[in-house]
Amino acid sequence: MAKGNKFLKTILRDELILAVAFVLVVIFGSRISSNFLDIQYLLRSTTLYVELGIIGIPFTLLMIAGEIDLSVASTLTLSACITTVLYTKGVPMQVLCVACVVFGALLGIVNGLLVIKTGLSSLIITIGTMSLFRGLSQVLIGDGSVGGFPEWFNGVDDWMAFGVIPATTMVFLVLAVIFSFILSRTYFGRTVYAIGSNSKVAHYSGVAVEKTKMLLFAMVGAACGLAGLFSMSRFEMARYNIHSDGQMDVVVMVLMGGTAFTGGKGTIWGSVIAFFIVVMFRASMMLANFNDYYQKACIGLTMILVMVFSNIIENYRRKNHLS
Amino acid sequence: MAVKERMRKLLGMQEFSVFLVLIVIYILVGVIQPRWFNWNVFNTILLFMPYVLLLALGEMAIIINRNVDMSIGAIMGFCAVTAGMILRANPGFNLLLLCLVSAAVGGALGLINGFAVNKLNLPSVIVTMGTGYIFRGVFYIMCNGEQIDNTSIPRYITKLSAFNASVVGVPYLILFVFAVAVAVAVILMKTKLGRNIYFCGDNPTAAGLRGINTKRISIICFVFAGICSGLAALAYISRIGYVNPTAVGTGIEFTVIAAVVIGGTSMSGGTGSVLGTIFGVFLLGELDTAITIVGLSGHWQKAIYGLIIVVAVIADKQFRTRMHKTLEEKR
Amino acid sequence: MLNENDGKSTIKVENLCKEFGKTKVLKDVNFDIVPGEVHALMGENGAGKSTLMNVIFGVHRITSGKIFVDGDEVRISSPTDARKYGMAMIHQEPLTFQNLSILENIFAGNMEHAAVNYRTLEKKGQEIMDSLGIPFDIHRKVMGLSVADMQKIEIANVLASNARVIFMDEPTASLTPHEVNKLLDLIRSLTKQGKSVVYVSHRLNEVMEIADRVTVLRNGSCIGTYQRSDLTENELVRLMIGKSLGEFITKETVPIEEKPYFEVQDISVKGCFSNVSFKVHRGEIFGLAGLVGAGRSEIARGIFGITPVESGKILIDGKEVKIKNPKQAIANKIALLPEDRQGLGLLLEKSIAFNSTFAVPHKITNKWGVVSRKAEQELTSAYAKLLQTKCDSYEQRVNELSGGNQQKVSIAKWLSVEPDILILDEPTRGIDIGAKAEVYKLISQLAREGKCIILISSEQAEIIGLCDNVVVMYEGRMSGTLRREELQEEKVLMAAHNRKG
Amino acid sequence: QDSQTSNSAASSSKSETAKSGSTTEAPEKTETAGDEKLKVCWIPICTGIDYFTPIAQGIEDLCGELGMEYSTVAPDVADATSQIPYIEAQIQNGVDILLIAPNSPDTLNATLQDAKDAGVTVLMVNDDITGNEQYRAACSIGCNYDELAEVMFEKLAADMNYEGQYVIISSTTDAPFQNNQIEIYKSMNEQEKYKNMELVEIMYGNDEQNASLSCAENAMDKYPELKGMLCPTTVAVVAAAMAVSQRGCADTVHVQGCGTPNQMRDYVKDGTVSSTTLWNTYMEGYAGALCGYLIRKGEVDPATDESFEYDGQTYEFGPNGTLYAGPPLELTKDTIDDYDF
Ligand SMILES: Nc1ncnc2c1ncn2[C@@H]1O[C@H](COP(=O)(O)OP(=O)(O)OP(=O)(O)O)[C@@H](O)[C@H]1O
Ligand SMILES: Nc1ncnc2c1ncn2[C@@H]1O[C@H](COP(=O)(O)OP(=O)(O)OP(=O)(O)O)[C@@H](O)[C@H]1O
Ligand SMILES: [Mg+2]
Ligand SMILES: [Mg+2]
Repeated sequence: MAKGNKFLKTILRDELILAVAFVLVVIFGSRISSNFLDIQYLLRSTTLYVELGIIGIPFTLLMIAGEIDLSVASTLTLSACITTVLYTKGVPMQVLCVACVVFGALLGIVNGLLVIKTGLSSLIITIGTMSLFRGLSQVLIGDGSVGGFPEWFNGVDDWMAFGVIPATTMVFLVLAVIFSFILSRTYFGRTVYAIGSNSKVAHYSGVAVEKTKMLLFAMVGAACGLAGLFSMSRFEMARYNIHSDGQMDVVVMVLMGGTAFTGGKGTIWGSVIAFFIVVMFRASMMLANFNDYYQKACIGLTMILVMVFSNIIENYRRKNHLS
Repeated sequence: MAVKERMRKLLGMQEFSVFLVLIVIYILVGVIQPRWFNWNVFNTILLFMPYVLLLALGEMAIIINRNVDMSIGAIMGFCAVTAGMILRANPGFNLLLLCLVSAAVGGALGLINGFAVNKLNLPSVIVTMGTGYIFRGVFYIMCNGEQIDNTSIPRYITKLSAFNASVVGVPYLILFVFAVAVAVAVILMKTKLGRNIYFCGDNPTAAGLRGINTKRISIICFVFAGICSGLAALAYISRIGYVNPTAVGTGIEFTVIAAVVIGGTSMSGGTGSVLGTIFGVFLLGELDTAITIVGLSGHWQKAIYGLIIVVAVIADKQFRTRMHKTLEEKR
Repeated sequence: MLNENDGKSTIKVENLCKEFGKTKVLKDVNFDIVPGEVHALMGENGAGKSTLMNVIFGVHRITSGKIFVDGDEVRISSPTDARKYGMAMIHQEPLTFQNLSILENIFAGNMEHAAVNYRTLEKKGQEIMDSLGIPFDIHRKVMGLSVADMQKIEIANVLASNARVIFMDEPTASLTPHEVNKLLDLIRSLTKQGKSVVYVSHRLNEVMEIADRVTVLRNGSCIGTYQRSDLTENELVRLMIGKSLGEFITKETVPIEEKPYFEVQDISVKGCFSNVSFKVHRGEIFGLAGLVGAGRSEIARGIFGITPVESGKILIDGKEVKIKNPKQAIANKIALLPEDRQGLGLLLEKSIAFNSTFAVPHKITNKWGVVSRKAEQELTSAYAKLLQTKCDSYEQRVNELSGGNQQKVSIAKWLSVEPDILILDEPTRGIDIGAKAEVYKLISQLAREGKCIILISSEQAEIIGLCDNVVVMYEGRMSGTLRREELQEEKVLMAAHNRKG
Repeated sequence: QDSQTSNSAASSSKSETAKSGSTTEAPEKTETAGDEKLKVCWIPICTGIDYFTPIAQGIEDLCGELGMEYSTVAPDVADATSQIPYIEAQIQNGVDILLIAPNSPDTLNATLQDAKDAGVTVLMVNDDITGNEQYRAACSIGCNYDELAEVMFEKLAADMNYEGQYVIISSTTDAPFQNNQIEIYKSMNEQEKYKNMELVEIMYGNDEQNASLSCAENAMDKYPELKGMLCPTTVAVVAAAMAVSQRGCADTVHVQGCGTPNQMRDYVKDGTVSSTTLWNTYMEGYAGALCGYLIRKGEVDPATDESFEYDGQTYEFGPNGTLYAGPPLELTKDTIDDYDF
């Protein structure tokens, strides 16, 4: 009995549903397109979305802490645009590679300051900065695209780690490992959960709530900067309207991954699996010539179903004290 | 003394801060570009409002109730495509009937949201984001991705938003929308249902213990938002003159939420008024028009837009906290 | 004597049982209400009074048993149903709608008609407010009102509903004697109209004054229902506690150092408390008494840096310390057990281990901040053993524990800080008699270990039984200082109501 | 998918839907792909723009004639980069001929390089990737756009009888087609003949209906003397026409621009606009696909050949491999009903 419980405990996690969903999506994909089951292609397709995936990782922490940042896509774009402008001004790209991440972090801090100092809901503040940052990028480089980066910089999505895994995807996975360690094994991770589930308790326990939130906003910003760098390299140029709906994809990824919108609950691996689910959907349905609409509808449906099922599991666990 | 009292009441109104911002901007723009003070310009601003305001009214009810609906744009699109296809199939379709159909469809979709949120106990953001995608997919299949041309939209609908067609100097559509707004205001302020929406939003547990059926109220809110989106669809058709399945209502949620929150509705529920929302929408319309009128390079539009949203929200918050402090001292 | 007024009883419950998870909170309770009576529910903290009311009112589902309204059995699955049957309830913690006006708070859930007519409501509402003596403008927002005022508004709300049966769970907890009398008059006029009131209060004098019948609960089981006239206060106490409290509270005299270890010198926080000074010695149990809302928790929050003190000095071992936030407080070996364990003390969704080690990162992490499961488990089990916390495993979620055990986890969390100064705010609120006894033992033991204990409690018995020195608060001011030898029930009450003896 | 392939004429659209609207059909397409059958894919800027319908029709018809396998797919937002994943997917699907309506002149470069490496024949249709021609084999556009600009400007001038203020309502500031048009308008404005006309402002509606609409309205508010609006984009011209008709000032403010027949029909007929100008979009697609086929078969090389023949018709290459589908097409009260797209 107790043994059975132990077993159930170990397998009945939110990630279970996601894993199942993932398998189903792969099967679905192979059914609708014969060209789908080609690891090379699948790995390549990850590079088309991995920038948002990278943002999604610290974003998971931010949402667990009960905040949200809808300006991520714009932050990505703005830091990329600033970098590009500086490059055209003659700053060496080696320097800018670092600078871009820093710009992102700074923009993240701007969001953090606005949210924390005003005590307003981050949802509404970042709706504002979403179009503010996007607008500033447009002001910076206009409607056109600016490129002409050095050869070594372009095409990061074609670099392969171990000859097979695209470099950007590798970065994504490495970040996932690091952050999931931070979240699950360090005290910092615990404070993140604590802030999300009840920031008062966290404060009473001596956690510097505002500092932590600030740090999280900065992390998300930095990730946006890195993602911006990757997009620049992949598109071999920067423009103000790349990833124009990106924040949605990030939010979907994190929510599908089982992170509670109200905070206090969620895991990195959830988000990672969710990311691959989305990629698989898109990759397969593109091959079968389905337009965005069908892809989004499927993703939306999956998201809801995943939530429903993990609710069911949750209740089952509650009932049988398997938490 | 009595004057002072009245002043304090006025300042006490949560709408006041928005109104202030709104007036200041109006005057500023007028200083830069004198043609701004002009009836046509004013109408242009108003014409920004119709479908945004209708959407905002629905979203407001939901936010007051401590939920968010990210699918209103999709619902509007759904209804617009439906209405468009009806009109294409049988020209000269009765307008009133069309309103009912569109509202009904919207309401039905809202009901789906309401059930998903309250019966499956899922957070409204996730549900509506998901259903939003699904609704889009469905109506895209319905119209097979084809645009409903303006040839299929009868003039008696487009005329509603026309200047010359109106005897009162303001397009009829505007009047209609404001009529709806008034109706909503009455419902929210003067009916048990309306007040219950506030109670549930302000403090769900308390509302439950007071014997209010919180789930029912919440579902009603979603249905109501759906109906508003249905009407918004017609306003959209009348204003734009044709329906493009890919363009209709995409990403409008954020504009609407921004308008609602700027209008003084707090995301944490329990507060919000129709008047405030009208101001909020008007403010955005004002910005929209002002930026082109002033001849600001198109590049600046987004930036300014975002900046104002941030500033407006913060200003409003500051105002509010000061209010709260005065109340605390009065206790 | 229960069946005495059978037949005409408005509400009647038979063999009612209620379990929260594993803890049995109500055991075969029988209880009935007849028209026009005031029926007092008496019992220790945690006896099950609120739960009994909540179950009848449909807040919690009954585990087993029957509920009758006007003689026929009914299922009450939500307050909505309860309201339909003509019940209304004043809850222990005031439930207010912060963003809405007093008027609307009064009529929340009480609007008969679909269309709201504010004129009539205003008239009715104003009358009720006058009868309760609520001084504010009826259109004022509730936000920022004091807990006491919120309590009154809650009472007003119940009066506005034309219910036949009104449950009142400690309605007077935060009221001044004057206001209490107003309320008692109102209750009398209600009963004259044939309405019945179920009345819960920890103040015996009120009960003896107003009640017609008294039902006594002890540890969730019904001891019996008695005519008020058949009882004296002392009999009632004995019925409630089984034995006199003294036998639970084990106060041992421990040597108290001469030199004060912890000292505050007229500290103030605007709008909460002003010019509070006291000294606490190692080994001393220092009491902060007063009515709910007197500002005692605020003082605790002030010392602990939640709402840092704005003026005055805090000294530890003679040296002044600046405490701007809880982190610094903890660094200074100060710990605060908050009064609201569910809202401020514990992360209900997290495990016992998580909670009990959360305040002491340095004890469970290596220098890179990585948590060592081993250290965590050891620390947790150490304190769980010390406090005899009952649980399946240390990975169990806290919200699955009984109130008492939750409180123990919360205490463990703060003991693990190994504080020199331990502030306990209502440490026994809502935990049952057994758990209480253990807490009392623990407190004395900690004192023996030479800690400074600051005890905030609304229960006279605790204050009188445990404390060496007591400061009594009244509306944020010190209204009396009592030493152990002069500690008496009425002295404390006097000071708490700010009346000189 | 296949939304563009169905003819938007209400009558035939049903049958079309039946033929290509069903989503289950897509897989078979790719699974039962015979090697000898050439695969053609058409990727417009984004879904839901009826302007592209006849282009798709032309391509599909040609594919029918030459027994090639036709498919189409498109993103839902007109983002500079949103076509990229679709192109990548088509490479994976092993299409032979890729016809793309580019969304911007340079954002596709990296992806097009991949396509080239994968041996796909890439052609631009409806617009060229000016400055990056090396990434495509050839390009098929509606007509000589310089000529188009001259025609449109002359027509507006005639409406305004060669005097007064006018505005230009364009899409975005970096749209190559529109910018080229605007340059030519400006240079013509220099000429003696048009010296009394004054370009007061260039507005950008980002090809959004609402934005274009308020551009038009604001133009009229801002310049009470305004006599003309020139709109080198289908979205803006409809918006302008609508604004004018709603203000009821069609006789004072004249609208010219390139609009699709179905969009402009009412306004042309009720005299809101004297006429609208476009080009033979059907041929645009047809010729593009044909050229792609011949290049694939190695029968034509745009780099060397001046022209090529196909069933009795000659198709002439312009500068660096550009095909013109025909002369500009003027749609007036009398001619507009001959077209349906
Ligand atoms: N939601 C709950 N989950 C678990 N246990 C609970 C819950 N609510 C109450 N209890 C437990 O039930 C017992 C009775 O609680 P109850 O609130 O009825 O006591 P009470 O008589 O009202 O005490 P007080 O005088 O402090 O209000 C307590 O031991 C408490 O810990
Ligand atoms: N959430 C709140 N909003 C407004 N005023 C509050 C709030 N909480 C407490 N107060 C006020 O602060 C003052 C002190 O409250 P506090 O909780 O310290 O009382 P207390 O003496 O600790 O009573 P107890 O600890 O028994 O609840 C009271 O006037 C109370 O009304
Ligand atoms: Mg109680
Ligand atoms: Mg307290």
